Amino acid sequence: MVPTWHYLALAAALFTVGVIGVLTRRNIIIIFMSLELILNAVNINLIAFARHWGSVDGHIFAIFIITVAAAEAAVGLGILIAFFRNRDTVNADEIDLLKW
Amino acid sequence: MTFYEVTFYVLAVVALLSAILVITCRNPVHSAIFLVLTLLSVALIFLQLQAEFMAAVQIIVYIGGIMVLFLFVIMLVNLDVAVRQAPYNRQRWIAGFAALVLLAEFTLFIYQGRDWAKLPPAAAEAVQPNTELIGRALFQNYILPFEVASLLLLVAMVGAVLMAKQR
Amino acid sequence: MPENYVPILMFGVIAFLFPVVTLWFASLLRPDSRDVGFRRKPYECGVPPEGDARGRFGVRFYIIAILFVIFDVETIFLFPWAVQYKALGLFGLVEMLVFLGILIVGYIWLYKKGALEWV
Amino acid sequence: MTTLLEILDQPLVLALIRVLIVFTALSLIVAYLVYAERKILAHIQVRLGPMRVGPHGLLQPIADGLKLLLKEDIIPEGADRAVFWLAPAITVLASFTAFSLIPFADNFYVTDVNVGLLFVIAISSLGVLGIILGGWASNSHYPLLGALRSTAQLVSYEVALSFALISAILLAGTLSMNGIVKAQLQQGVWFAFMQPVAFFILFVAAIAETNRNPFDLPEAESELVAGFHTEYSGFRFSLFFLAEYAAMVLVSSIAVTLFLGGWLRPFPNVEWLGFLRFAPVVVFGAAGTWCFLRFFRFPTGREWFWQRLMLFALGAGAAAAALGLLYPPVLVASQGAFWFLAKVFLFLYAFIWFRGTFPRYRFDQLMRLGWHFMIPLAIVNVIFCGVGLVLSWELGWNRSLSLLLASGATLLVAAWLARERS
Repeated sequence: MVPTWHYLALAAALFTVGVIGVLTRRNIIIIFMSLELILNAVNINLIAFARHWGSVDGHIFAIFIITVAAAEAAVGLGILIAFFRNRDTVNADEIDLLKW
Repeated sequence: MTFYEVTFYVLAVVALLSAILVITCRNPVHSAIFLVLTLLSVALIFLQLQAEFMAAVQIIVYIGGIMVLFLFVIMLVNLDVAVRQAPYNRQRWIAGFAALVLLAEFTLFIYQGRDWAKLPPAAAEAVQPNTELIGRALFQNYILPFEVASLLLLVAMVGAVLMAKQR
Repeated sequence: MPENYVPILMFGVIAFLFPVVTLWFASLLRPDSRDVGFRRKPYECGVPPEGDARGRFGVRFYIIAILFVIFDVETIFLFPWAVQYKALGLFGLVEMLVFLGILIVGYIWLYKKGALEWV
Repeated sequence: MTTLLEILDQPLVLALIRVLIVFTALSLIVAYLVYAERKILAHIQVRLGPMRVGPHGLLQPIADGLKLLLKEDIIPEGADRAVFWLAPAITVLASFTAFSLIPFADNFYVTDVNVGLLFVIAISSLGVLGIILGGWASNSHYPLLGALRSTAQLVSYEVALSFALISAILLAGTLSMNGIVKAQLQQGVWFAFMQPVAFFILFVAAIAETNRNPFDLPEAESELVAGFHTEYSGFRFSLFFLAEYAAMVLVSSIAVTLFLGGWLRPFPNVEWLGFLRFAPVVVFGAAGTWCFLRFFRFPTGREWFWQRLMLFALGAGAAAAALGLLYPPVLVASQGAFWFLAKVFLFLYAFIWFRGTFPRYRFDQLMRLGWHFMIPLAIVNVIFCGVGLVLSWELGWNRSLSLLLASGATLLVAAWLARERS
């Protein structure tokens, strides 16, 4: 049986990769994908803990996280579409106006 | 090592490598394909952790739903311009350093928790039969979050449609 | 329990190898692709293709995809409910009526807003 | 020393053998489904269809497969080669792998898991990716637009499909595919009779999911050339083609398992209908007799020699199968698979029949039908089904009666929705 901390290590590594993606990429779509990576890392942790303690509460949390991820992707990409229609770019560092 | 342990390490390597490719590919479509690979291996890791319902949900919602949304958006916005531009922003070195600090912190935490982690994990069969247990917990102990989730979805639906619709 | 899933994985690997192996096998038999005339140009009803193929498309496709994701998540909640329905009984029905009621409110809003109309 | 029998008795080896059997049988069924479609369409239109290769064109699928293998491989300029290659592979993977969870008989399935139905949905939902990526990788206008339209159609009807499946799970109380069949055996009724509206929704959604007439918009030749696989040719095209027909078999299998009792014979609990178990003997016997009759009326002559020989061999094979089936253990063992395949073929015949008779929908009508009629109807059906079940538990009503009342109420809603549309 794989010890629980191996799962935690994998989740930590995935989380870090996601953070690097969010902080360094310019394309908002890739930034969103990195966010999904981060959420997945959290899910791995939750499921690993659920097995560790032998209860399904972690699974319930993971379901809610997936729900939130779906809502986030829908709204976030909706904003992206609206932004792209107005400014014709998908680069995060060109979004520097609060109002136009 | 048994077969299931080997599966975990193989899947972990695949997940990490494709995650790195997600954030390094220039073409968003390739990133999306590698993200699908990551999500798929995470789903198999769930399966290996006896979370069969979660594995199915991961594939249905993430790969069958959210990734389709991503690919749609990639096709809606013209990406040929994006491919030719510089993929990383100006603060990439600071950001990379910060991320490494984060990783060091994680390492420290896991190292400090090593005694706790030696506790034997509960028998994996404790979360079986998975769907029935999830149903019982979700609809008896977690009623309020469940109903709030429906509100969240309603708000997301309204918000997303308002954002995307032509004014 | 996970051993029940190994055959699915096997099937998946075989199903994935099938196109790989047949395409490789076919590459031994078939003639090479020759770049003659318009053969390798994208199809455009006989005229030379114009402009960039990966242009923009209507936002309606995107709205359909959003709605699909939202409804997909809703069905995910329905599966454990349906499996556990006998144990939950009337209580489960009331819970799901509230849940689906909120969803139906959203649906009616979409209907009134015209987001479900294609044209 | 391990003998061959011991090797064969390992669970994984056993599973591998079953996987190979199912895969091979499925490929054959898919190949001959194409042939059957051409033949049946031809007869609907008072033509003969393929007649040249083998008696009545029986070897046509093999000839077609060889032809496609030998075709020149064309990848359009500017295509993304890796993705162009990956897309058909994903589609094939998605539509074939789900068969590992379908119970073909009481004791013949590749595997059976607790969340079987969810996994079937999950695996088959991967197919959408193949369509989008294939359309995008071609770097051409028509495939991209075709892919987007195809995806929009698939995801719209997938919602209605999931809600229809949930009504069946409400009745069965389990997600395991074999468990659902056993629930129908235990309750003594196919779920199609308890949930007719859900069955109807599933049927319509299945036609839309597999891009069949009257919903074959993605590949409507008059509008979008050939849809997302316009740029695909040769064997790559045939992979998409195979996957599409395998998906047809898959949705039929899901519908049969959930609503038509899977491998159960009609009226499985009625003792005096036990003679129905001889149906496979009758079918094979009839097939053998027909082959022999054709054999004697076939034109004689040197050029017909091989065709006559093949017909004779077919007749002999069918007759031998009929005789073999008279042996009781074989008869018992073949029951499940026979009834399952019979029901699946009935479904597939309906698909082909629809293609021969219905005109095509327009795209906006299709989306409108999905979002304005099918999805609300499916949601209402789930609610009423739940209400009916609660009525039978809490008030002690007759289960079938309350479920039929629920279906009646759903039909009223359907009538109201239909009135709104026009």
